[in-house]
Amino acid sequence: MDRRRRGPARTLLTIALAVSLLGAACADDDDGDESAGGGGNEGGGGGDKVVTMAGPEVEVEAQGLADSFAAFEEETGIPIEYSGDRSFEEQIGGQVDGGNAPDIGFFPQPGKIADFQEDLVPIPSEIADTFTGLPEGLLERATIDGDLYGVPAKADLKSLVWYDPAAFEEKGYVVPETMEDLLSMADDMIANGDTPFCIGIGSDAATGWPMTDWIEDFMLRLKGPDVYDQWVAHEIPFDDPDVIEVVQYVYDLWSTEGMVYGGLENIAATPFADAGLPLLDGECMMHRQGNFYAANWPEGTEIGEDGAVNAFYLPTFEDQDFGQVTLSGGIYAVAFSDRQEVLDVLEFIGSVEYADARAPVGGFLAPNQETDTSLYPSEIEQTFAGILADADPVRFDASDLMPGAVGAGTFWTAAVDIVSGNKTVEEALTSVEESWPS
Amino acid sequence: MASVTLDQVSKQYPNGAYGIRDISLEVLDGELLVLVGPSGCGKSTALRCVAGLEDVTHGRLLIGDRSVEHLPPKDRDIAMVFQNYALYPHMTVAQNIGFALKLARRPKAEIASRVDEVARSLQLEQWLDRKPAQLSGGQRQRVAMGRAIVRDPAVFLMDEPLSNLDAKLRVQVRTEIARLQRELGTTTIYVTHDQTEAMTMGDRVAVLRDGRLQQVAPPEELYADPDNTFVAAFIGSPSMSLIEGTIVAGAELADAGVAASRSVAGGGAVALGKGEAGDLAVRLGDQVLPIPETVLARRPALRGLVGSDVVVGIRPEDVEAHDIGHREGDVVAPLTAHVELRESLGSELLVHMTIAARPALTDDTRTVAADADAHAVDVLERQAEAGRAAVIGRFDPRSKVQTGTDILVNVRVDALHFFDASTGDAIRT
Amino acid sequence: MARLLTTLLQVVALVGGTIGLFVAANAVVDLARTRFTLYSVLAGAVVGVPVGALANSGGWFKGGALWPVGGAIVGAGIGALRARFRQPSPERARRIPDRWRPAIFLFPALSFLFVGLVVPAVRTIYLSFRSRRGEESVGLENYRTILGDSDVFSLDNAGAIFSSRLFLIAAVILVVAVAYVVLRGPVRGRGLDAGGPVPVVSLSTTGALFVLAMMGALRGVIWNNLFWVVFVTGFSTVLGLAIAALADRAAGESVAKSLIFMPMAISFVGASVIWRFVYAFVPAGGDQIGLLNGVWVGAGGEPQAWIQNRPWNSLFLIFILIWIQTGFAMVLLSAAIKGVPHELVEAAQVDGASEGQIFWRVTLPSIRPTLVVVVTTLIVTVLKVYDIVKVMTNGEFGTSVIANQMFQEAFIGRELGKGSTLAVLLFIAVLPLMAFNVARVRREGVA
Amino acid sequence: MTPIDPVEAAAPGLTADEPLGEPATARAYRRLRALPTFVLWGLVAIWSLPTLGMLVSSFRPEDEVKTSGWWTVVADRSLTLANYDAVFSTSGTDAPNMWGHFLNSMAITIPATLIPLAFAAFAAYAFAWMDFPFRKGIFVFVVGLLVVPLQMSLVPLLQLSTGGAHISAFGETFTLFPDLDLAGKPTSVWLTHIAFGMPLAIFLLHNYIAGLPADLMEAARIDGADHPTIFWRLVLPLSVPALAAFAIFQFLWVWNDYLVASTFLGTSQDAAPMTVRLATLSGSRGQDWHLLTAAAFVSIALPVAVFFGLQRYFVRGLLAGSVKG
Repeated sequence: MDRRRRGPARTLLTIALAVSLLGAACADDDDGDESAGGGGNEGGGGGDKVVTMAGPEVEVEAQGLADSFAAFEEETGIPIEYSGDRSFEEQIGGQVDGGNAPDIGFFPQPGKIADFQEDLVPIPSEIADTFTGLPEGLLERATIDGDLYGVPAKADLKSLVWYDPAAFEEKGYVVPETMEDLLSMADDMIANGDTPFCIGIGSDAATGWPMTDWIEDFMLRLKGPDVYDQWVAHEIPFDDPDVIEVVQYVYDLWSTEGMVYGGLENIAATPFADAGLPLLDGECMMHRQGNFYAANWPEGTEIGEDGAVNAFYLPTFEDQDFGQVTLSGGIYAVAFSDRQEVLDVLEFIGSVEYADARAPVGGFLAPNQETDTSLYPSEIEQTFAGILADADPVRFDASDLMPGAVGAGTFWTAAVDIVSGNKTVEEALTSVEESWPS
Repeated sequence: MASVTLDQVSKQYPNGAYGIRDISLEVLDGELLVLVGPSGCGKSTALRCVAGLEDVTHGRLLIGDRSVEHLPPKDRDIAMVFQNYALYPHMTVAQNIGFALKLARRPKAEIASRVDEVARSLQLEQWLDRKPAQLSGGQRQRVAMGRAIVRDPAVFLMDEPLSNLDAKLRVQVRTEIARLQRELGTTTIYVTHDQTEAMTMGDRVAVLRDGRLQQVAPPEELYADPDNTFVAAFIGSPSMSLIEGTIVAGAELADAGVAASRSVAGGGAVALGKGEAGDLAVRLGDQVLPIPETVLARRPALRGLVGSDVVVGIRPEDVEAHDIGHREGDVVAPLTAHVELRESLGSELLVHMTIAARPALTDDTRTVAADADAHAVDVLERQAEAGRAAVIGRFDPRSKVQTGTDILVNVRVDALHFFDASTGDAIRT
Repeated sequence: MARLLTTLLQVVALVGGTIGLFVAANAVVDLARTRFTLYSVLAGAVVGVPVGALANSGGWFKGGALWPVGGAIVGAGIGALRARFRQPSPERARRIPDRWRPAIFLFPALSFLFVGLVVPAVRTIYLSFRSRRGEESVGLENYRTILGDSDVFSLDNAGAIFSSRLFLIAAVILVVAVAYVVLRGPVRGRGLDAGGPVPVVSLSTTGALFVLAMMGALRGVIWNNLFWVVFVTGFSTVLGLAIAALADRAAGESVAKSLIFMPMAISFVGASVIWRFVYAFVPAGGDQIGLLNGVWVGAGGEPQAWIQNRPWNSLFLIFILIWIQTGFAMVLLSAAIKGVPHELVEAAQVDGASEGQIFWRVTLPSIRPTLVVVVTTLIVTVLKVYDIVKVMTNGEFGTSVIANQMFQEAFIGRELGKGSTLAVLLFIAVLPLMAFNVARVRREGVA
Repeated sequence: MTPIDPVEAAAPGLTADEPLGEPATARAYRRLRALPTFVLWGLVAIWSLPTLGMLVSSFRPEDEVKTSGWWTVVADRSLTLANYDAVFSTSGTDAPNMWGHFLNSMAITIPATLIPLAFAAFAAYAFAWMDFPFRKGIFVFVVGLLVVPLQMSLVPLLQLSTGGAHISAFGETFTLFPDLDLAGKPTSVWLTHIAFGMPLAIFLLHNYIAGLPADLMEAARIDGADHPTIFWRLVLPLSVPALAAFAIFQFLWVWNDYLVASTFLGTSQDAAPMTVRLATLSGSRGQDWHLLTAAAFVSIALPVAVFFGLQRYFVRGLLAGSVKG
C-alpha cells in the first residue's frame, strides 16, 4: 500500500477501479429500487406513465383505495402507486418545497388547497364538467378565483351519534328525534346514574379536532347554515358573539355534572380513537363521532340495529328550522402535475365509477350521490349513505375549510385550551381570530 | 557508511527563538559521537534536525557527501531509536522490526531473513510474535534497536535510548549498544543527558549549551582539558570544584610558608628541585597554592595575568588527605579545608569540604548547578555570600577524616585548571 | 434475500469506490515527485472534469459525458504544456505532494459539511429576513412577530414567580445554606468554604427550585427550551455521575450500566410507545393502563392526565429525555472516574479522607474535563430537542419547544420565513455554547 | 481491603462467635460496602420498567392492552403473538413486509455509518497531524457546526437531491450540482446522514487521533512512511475504539431516524426504513397503536444488540474522545 514507489500504471489502475466501483454502486442503487418495486424512481415525477399518489389513509383504507383502481389501471394502462402516511399533512409541505411532490395528493382539509394554490394544477373545465352527482357546495370548497383545484374522493358523515342498542332497549331509552329529546334523555340518564356521553379529543398531532366537529354541528343547529358559511368564510370574526355563544353552549353541555364519562378535565387527555370504547361495557351511553369511527370498534364488534353498537343522526332543534342540517367531511384529490395521465386519474376519482369501485371494499362513504348504495358491504354503511342522501343542507367541516393555520392549528389549540380550562371561551376564540391570516 | 557534517546549522522557530545555533561539527564515518548537555540545551533538536523531523533553517547538512537538508527523513538513509522506543503497539516484534523493509517493498523472504538475523543478534528470537505491551523494558529497548539495525542505514540516531531503563539494566545495555555499534561500524549520533554514558560510549563527545556547541573532543581530553568552566563543571562526577582565585608572584608562598613538594614512594615527600617550582602562585581566599613550572609551560598565558582574577578548577581525585600519600611523582601542595560531609563508597571516600574562598559563581556554574536541581543553585549562592567555596576530595577509604573538623589536604598543583574569570574560557596560550 | 445481497454489494462498492478515489488522488500527487509530467497531465484531467461539467450550461451530463470528458482532455493538455514549459526544480517538485495532501484528506468531509450544513444554514439566515415563502424582504418583521407571539415568549405574570411557594422554599434553603457556611467560618485558610458539598448542593437545589417556580409562572416556547436545558442537563449529569460512582463499587457493574444506557438505542417512535404505558390516563373508575397512574391510583390518588396538565406536564416529557441521556453521561463519566489515578485516591485515603470527601475533593476535580464535555454535549442535544415533544404531545398543552414551533411554522403553516427565524433564534441560543466549545478546543490546542 | 486495627482485634470483649479480624466496625463497613449495589440496582429497575412494560404489552391481546395495565399479567397471563403476526404480515398494502423494511433500514444505515467514518477519519487525521494554513480556524469552525439545527437543512437538501442546484449568468443557466433525481431513493437519505453526522465524527475522532503519541508518527516517517501510509497502517488500527464509538452513535442515530427518511423518501414506501413503516402501523386514526408495541420492540432489537456488542469499544473510544488534556 505504499504509494511512494507506485508506478503510474498502478495509479491509473486505482483510479479506473475506484470509478468503476462507484459506477457499479449507482447501478446497484437503481436495481435495488427496481427490485423493491421501482417506487422511488418516479418520486420527482419521472417521464413514464406511472402516477404517484399520496395521502393520509394507511393500512386497510390504503389497501381499499389501491384496490379500487385495479380496473382503471387495467383498461388505461396507467400504473398507480399510492403511499399512505399518517403525517401526510405535515410531510406534504416539505415534499412540495423540495420539489418531490407526488402527482396526486389527498387533502383531508380542502382549506389546505389555498395554502398550496401556487403549487397545484387547476383542473381543466372539460374534466371539471364530468364531475356530476356531487352535493351542492362540495366543488365550491375546492374552487379558488374560479379555478377548480380538487375533487372530493371520499366523504365523511359527521353528524352521527353511536350508541348501544341493547343498552338503550334495556334502560328504555329511545333514539331521539329532536335535540330537545336528546338533551332531556341525557338528563334522565344522569338521573338514572348513567353517563350520557363518552368524549375524547386527543389525537396526537391533531388533538382538539373532535371538539371542533361538535362546535360545527351545534353551529349548524343553533345558528344555521348561513351564519356557518359566514363563519367559515371569515365574514364574521371568529370571536363573534354568535360563535362565542355556540362554543359556550358546547362547553356548558360538556361541563354539566355527570354528562361526560370521566368528567370535563379528562376529555383532552382521552385519545378519540379509544374514547368510544367504554360504550361497549356501558360506562357511557352515547358517543358522537363520524362514520369512520366504525373502524375503531375492536375487531369483530357487531355493528347495526341488533349489533353491539349502532349510530343515529344527531338530531336538530325542534324550534329551529334549518332543515336536515348535516355536517360532512371528506378527502379531496388534488394534482401537483399536469401530465395527461394524472388528469385522467383525477377525472376517474371524480367519477361515479370510482365510487362504485370502492364502495364494496368497505370503510368508505362516497361523496357522489349517484353511487349505488346497495354496493356498500354492510348495513350500517348503507344507513350512513341514507343519512347522507337525505341530508340537506350539507355543510363541510368548517375547520377543514378554514386556512391551515387556523383549521389545522389555532382552532384545535383553542379547543384544547378551553377544555383544559386554560383559557375562557372568549379568550380562546379571540386568539384564534388574531391568528387568522390576513 | 558515511560521515555526517553540520555546517553552521541553525534551527530557528517561528517565534524567533533558536533550537540550535551555528553548529558546525563533523561526525566521522563509523564514529560514535555523543551529544551531551543539560536538558533544553538543544541536543535532541540537533538530532531531530539530522533525522529530518525538524527542518534546518540555516546552514548545510550533509550525510556522506549528499546535502540532505531538504530531503524527507525516509530519503536520508538514517535510522532512529527513540527515548521511549515508539514501538508500534498493534504490531508484533517481527512486524515492528520488519516494517521499514516492508515499506521499502523488499521481497518477503529477504525481510524474514533479515528480521531473524537481527533478532538473533539481539536475543529476541523467542519474542518475535509478542506485541510490545508483552515485553519488558529491556526487551522493548532491544526491539527499538533492532528496528534501526535491520535497515543497516548510513547513520544511527539515538535519542536518550537508555533513559527509561533502571540503573542496572542501563549499564548492561550501554555496553551492548557500544559493542553493536563497533561491530556494525555504523556512524552514530547518540544523545544523552547522562555524562557517564557520554564518557563511556563516545569516541568523541560534543557538549552543547543553549543550542551552541561548547567543545568536541574525545572523552579523556574533554575531562583533562575542558575548554571552559561550563564543560569543566558539567563533565565529571563529582564535578570539578571551581574557585575564584588571583594569580600572584611566587614570593607570597614564602610569606605563607607554603611550598610545593613531590611525593615519593612510601608516602613521604621531597622538595622540588630548582626550576621545577614555578615563580607564580594562585591565592584562594586566605591561602595560596604554588603553580609548578610544568603547568606554566602548558599555560604560558598565566604569566601575563599576575594580579588578575582567575577561576581555579580542582578535580576531586586531585585532592587527598594529608596523611595519605599521593601517587608517586605527583606535585602537591597543602591546603586547609573544613570537612562538611563524608560519603563512603567503599572503594573510595568522597569528602565534601569548604575553604575560605569565593566559589566561581558564573552563568556556566549556575547552569550546571541548575541542571542538577534548583536547590543546588541556592546552595552555590549561599556559599558565595559566605565566602566558603566547596571543594570535593576523592580520598583513600583508609583516611580517617572527621566531619566538622578542619583538616590539611594535599592538592595536586600540577593538575590545576585555570579559566578566565570573566569569559570562563580555559587559560592556555 | 437478493435485495440484501444487492444492498451489501452496493455498500461494498460505494465504500470501496470512495476510498479508492482517495487512494488514487494520493497516488496522483505522489507522482509529482517521480514523474512530474504524468502528474501534471492527470491532475489537469481531474480538475478538467468538474470544470467542464460546470461549463455545460445544459446541465452536467446533458449531451452525454461530452463536456466532462472534453474538460478532462483540455485539462490534460494544459497539464502537459505546463509540464513541458514549467517543469519545476526537483526541489520544489518533491514538496508538491505535501502541499496537496491536506486538501485531499479534507476534501470529502468538508465538501459534505459545506453542502449539507453551511449552505443551508446561510440560506436559513437569509430566509429569516424574507416574507412567507421568501418572495420579498421584510426586514426584522419576522423577529418582531415571533418574539411578540405570547406562545413563543411571554413575561406575563412573571411576578407570580416570587409569590410561588417554590420560590419561598428556595429562598429559605439559600438563607440556611449561607448561614451554615458563614457560621462554620473560615476553613483551614481556605477562607469561607464555598466549594464544599453543603453550599454547592444547596445552591443547585435552590437553582432548580427557582426554575421550577419560573416554570409555574412563565409561558412560551423559548422558556420551555430553557426549562428543558436546565433539567435535562442537570439531572442527566448528576444521575449519570451518581450511577457511575455507584457502579464503580457495586456488583454487576457492566450489566447495570448497559441497562441504564439502553434507552439511547431506542428510537423516539419506540420511546413514545414505551412512555404511553407509563403516562397513559384512564378516567377514574376505569382500570389504569399507565404505570404512573396505576401506582398513583393504587396509592389512593385521583388519576392524573400527566402530559396534559400544565405547567408540570413538561416535566414528564423532560423526564423522558433524562431517561435517554443519563446513559450517555454515565458512560462518559464512569470511564473518566476509572481514569482517576489510584495513587491520588490512595493518598487521600492515607490522609484519612472519607469516601465522600475523596469523591468530592479528589474524584470530582480530576474528572472536570469530562464533566465539561458531558454538559456541553447535553446542552446542545437538549436545545435541539424535537422528537419527544413531537411524538408525545405535538407541542400541544403548552409543551412546544423551539424546534417544534419551527417545524410547525415552516412545514405545516408553510411559513418558511417564520420557521427560519425560529431556527436562527436557536442558533443564537447556542452561540455562547459554541464560543465556549471553541475556547475549550483552543485551550486543548489542536495537537 | 478492610483495615483491621490490631489493637481492636486483640482487644478484650471480643465474643467467641466473632471471628478474629472481623470486628464490629469491619462488619458494618462490609454492609456499607453492599449499599451502592442496592441503590444502583434500584435505579436500574426504575430505568428498565418502562421498556419492560412495552415488552410485556407487546405479547398481550389488543383489548387487554387497551383496557388493563400491563402489570396485571402477573395475575392472568394471557399472552399472544398476535401483535407480532400483525406487524410482520404485509397488512394489506402492497408495500414490502417488515423484513423488507428491515433491509431498507440496513441499506440506509450501513453506508450512512461507514462512509462518514472514513471521511471523518481522513479529516481528523489531517487536523491532528498535518500542517496547513488556517488549520485551527477550520477545525474550530467544524466543531461549531455541531450545533446547527437540522430541521432547517432538510428542504434545501431535498431540493438539491431532486432538482440539483443551478445559477443563471450571462443569460445561461449553469449547473452547480447535477439534477440526479435522488429524491425517493435511499441514496438521498444516507447522503444527508453523512453530512449531518460529520461534525460529531470529526470531533470525536480528532480528539482521539490527536492523542496518539507523536513519536510513533515520527518513527514511521523515519521508517519511510508518508501520510497516507501512516494513516492506513498506524492511525486507523490504533483508532479502533474511537471509530467503534462513533460508529455506534451514528448507527443508532440513523437507524432510529424518522424525520430525514420520511422527508427524503416521500411517497416511495418501497424504500422506507422501519421507523417510517412504524409510523403508519397504527392506522389512519391511530386506532391500532397496540401494534406499535410489537413493532417498536422489533425496531429496537437490532440497535440494542449492536450496542451490547460493541460496548467495550464505545466506552474506551468515548473516553479518549472526550477526556483529553
